Amino acid sequence: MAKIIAGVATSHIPAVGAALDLGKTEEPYWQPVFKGYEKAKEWFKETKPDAIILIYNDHASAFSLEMIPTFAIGCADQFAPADEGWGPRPVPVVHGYPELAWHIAQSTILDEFDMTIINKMDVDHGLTVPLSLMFGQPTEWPCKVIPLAVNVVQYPPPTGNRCYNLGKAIQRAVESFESNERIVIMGTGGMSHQLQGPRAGFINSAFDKAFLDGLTQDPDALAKISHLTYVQEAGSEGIELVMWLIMRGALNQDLKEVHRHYHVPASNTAVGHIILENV
Amino acid sequence: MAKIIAGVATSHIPAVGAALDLGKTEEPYWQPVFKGYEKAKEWFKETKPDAIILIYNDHASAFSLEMIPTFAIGCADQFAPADEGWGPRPVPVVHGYPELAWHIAQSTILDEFDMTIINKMDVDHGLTVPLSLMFGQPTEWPCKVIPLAVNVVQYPPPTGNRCYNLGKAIQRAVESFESNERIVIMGTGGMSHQLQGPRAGFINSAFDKAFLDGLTQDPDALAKISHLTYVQEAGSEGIELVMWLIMRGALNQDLKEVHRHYHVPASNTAVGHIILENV
Amino acid sequence: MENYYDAFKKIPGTVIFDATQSRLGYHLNMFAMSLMKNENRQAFKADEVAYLNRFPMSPVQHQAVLDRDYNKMIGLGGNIYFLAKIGATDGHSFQKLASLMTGMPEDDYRNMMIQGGRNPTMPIGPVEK
Amino acid sequence: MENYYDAFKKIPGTVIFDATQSRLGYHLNMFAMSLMKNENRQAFKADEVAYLNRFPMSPVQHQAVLDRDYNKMIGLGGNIYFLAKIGATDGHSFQKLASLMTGMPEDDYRNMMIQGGRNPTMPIGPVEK
Ligand SMILES: [Fe+3]
Ligand SMILES: [Fe+3]
Repeated sequence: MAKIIAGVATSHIPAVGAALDLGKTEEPYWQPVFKGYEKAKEWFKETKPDAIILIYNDHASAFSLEMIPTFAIGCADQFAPADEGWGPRPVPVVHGYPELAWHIAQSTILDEFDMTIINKMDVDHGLTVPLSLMFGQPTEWPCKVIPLAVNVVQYPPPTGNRCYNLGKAIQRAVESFESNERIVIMGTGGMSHQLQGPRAGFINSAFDKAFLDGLTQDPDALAKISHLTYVQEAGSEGIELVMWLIMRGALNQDLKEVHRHYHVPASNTAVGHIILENV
Repeated sequence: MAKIIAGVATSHIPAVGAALDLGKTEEPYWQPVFKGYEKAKEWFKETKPDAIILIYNDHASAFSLEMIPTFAIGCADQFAPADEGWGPRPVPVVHGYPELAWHIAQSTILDEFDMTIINKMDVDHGLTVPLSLMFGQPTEWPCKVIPLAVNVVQYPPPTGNRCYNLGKAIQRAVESFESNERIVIMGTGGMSHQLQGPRAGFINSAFDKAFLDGLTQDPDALAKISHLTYVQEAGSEGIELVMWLIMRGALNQDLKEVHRHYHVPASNTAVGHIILENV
Repeated sequence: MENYYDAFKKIPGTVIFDATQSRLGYHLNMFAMSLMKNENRQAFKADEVAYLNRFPMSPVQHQAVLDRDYNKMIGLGGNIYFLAKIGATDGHSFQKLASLMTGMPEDDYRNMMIQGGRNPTMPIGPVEK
Repeated sequence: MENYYDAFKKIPGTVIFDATQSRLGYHLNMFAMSLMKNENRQAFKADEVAYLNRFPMSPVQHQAVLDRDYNKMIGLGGNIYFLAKIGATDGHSFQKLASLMTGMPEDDYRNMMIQGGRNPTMPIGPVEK
C-alpha cells in the first residue's frame, strides 16, 4: 500500500516565480525569501518521494467563469505551464501520475466527495512556483505531480472543515493504492495577504504564526476557522489557507515539524513554509 | 421563503423526443407511451410552478472527457438545446433562474457539497425531453428551469446516498431563498435499460416497480442501493436512477403519490414516471 | 478500486466505463464527440479516413470506427454516449445501434423490446425466437 | 445567502467575489482572461477600443479598463485574478497593481510591505509616512 510520508506547505507567490526565472534570488530583497527554502531542497533530495499531490488553486488560468469546479483533480499524463499574460513560465512540463490520480478520484467520489475529473489542463503559478521553490531550475521535475485544484476565486470556496475532511479521504485513497510508493502532499497558497482594493498589502503575522503552530498542535481548531475570519484576519487572499488544511487532513495525528520559514514580504504577501513528517 | 411543492420523475429517452418532434405520438407504438403523460400536462397547468429544478445527466454533450464534474449546477440566463449529432432539437431555448441557481450553488457548497458552477452550457435530450413530455410543443417553456447535471457516464458516479443527501441540501437551500415561489423538482433518467453491448435491451420491470413503490414507502432503503445492484438489476444505464434520489431527497418525508405511469418499451428503455406531492 | 470494479466484471455483455476504459478510449471518444458540429460531420462523411487521422487513436480503434463495430469500439474504450454521435451522423437510431451490438436483426430486436425487453432470466446476445 | 455575505461587507476596502459580482463582471472578466493568448494581447495593444468592443460589457466597465482603474473594475464585478491579466499585458507586476489600488506611490507601497505590510491596526488606503 502506498503511503503519505509527509506534508509540505508553502506560499505560491507569482513574483517569487518571476524572481527565480529572472535570476534575482541573490538580490537583498529576495535573498531572505529563498534562504528559507534551502532546507526543503535538501529534504526533497534525501526524501526522494515517488510523487507529489499538489493542492493549489487556479488563478483564472485553466478555469474561466464558464465552469467553476470546487475540487478538481488532474488525471492527465502531463500539464503545461499556463500563459498568465506574460508568456508561460520557463519551467518543465509537469508529468502527472494518471494511475494514482484516477485512483484518488474514484476513491474520494465513492467516499462522497464530489470531485471534478480533469484530463486536460494548463497549470499556473499556483502549482509551478512551489515546484520551483522545492527543486530550483531543473530541466525536468524530479517526480510525478498530481495537481488538485481548489476553488478560492468564486465565493463561496469550500469550508475549511470540508477541505480538512477531503485530506482525510485522500489519505484513505492513497493507503488503498497498490504500490509501495512514498507520497508527499503539498498545500500551497497563503499566508496572509490581500491583493485587491484599498486594503491591499494587508499582513497579519500573529495570525500566520498561530496557523503554523496549529498545524501540529490543534488542526481540528484550524478546520473550524470561518471564511469570514480568514478574510478579516488574513486578508482577502488569505482564504487560500484552506488548502493547507487538505494537506494537514492527509497526514497522521502525530507529526514532527522538521522545518519552518516565515518572512514578510514577498511582493504583497507573507511567505510561509513548513515541513511536517508523519511519525 | 420559497418551497419545493412536488417532485416529478420521468425517463428522458432520446427516441421519445424524436417521436414528438416528428409528429409520431399517435402511432400505435408511441400512443401508450405518451398517454401516460396526459396527467402531468394537466397537473403542470394547474400547479403552475414558478420554476423547475431539473436533475438530469449530460450524455457527452456539454461535458467531454476533458472535464467531468460530479454535480454541476447551471447558473446562466439561458441554455440552448445541444446538437447531439442530428442538429439541435426544435424546442425553445431554456430560460434559467440565475438568482435561485446561484443561491442553491452557494448554499450547497457551504453545506459541504462540492458543486461545479456552470455559466455556459448547452442542454441535451436529458433535459429537453422531460420538458417536452410535461409541456408538449410550446413556443416558450412556461417557467424557468435550473439544470443540475449529475455524472453517470464516467465511473464512478456519485453514490445513491450522496444523491439523496444532495436532495436534502437542495430543499434546505430553496427554503432559505427569500421569495414566496413554488418550485417543482424533477428527477430524470432511467428506468431499467441498457444501451451497450450484447446485453442491450435489458429491462427489469420488477425492479422498476419496486423502485417506484420505494419512493413513497422507503426512500432510505432506495438510497442504499449500490452501483453494482443498479447495473445488475436495472441495466448499465439504469444507474441513471440515482438522479431520482436527488429529487426524492428534496421532498418531505410524507408524500402523496398523485400519478404513476410505467410502460415498456420506448426504444430500448422502460418508461417510468411519477408525480409526488409534499403533504 | 479493485474490489469495487471486480464485481462488475461478472455481469455479462457489459463494460463499465472506468478509468482504464476512459484512458484507453480518450481520443476515440473525443473524435465521436467532435461530430456534434455539422461541419465536422460533413468532413467525416466526405472522407472518413482523412477525418479520423486528425485524432491520435490506435489503428484498431480507427478500423473499428470504419467498420461501425460498436462492441469493438466499446472494448477499446468507447463509451456509448460518445459513440452515439457516430450513429447519429449515420442517421441511425439508438435502437439500431442496440440491435447491431446484440447481433440481432433490427426487427427481432424491436420485437424483443415490444415483448417486454431482455428480462433478467434471458441470456445475453441474440434471443432465440 | 444574506447572513453569510452581510458580515463580509463590514470589512473595509474589500469586495467579495460573490454571485452578484460574478454576474455583473462576467464579460469584463472573460475579456481579461482572453489576454492569456499572445495574439489577443497584441490585438488589444494595437487598438484597445476595438478589442474591448468584442466583449459585451457595459460602457462604464469599458471605460474603467481604458483608465486602468482597478478599484472601479473590482466594483463593477472584476476579480483581481482575472484583472491581473490586464496588468500582465501592460507589463506591470502584481505589486504595481496593488500600489495603484491603494492610491500609494509604488515606492511607498513597497516600503510599507518591507516594514511588515499593512498590519491589522492600520487604516486602509494610503498609509501616513
Ligand atoms: Fe494564490
Ligand atoms: Fe439518459
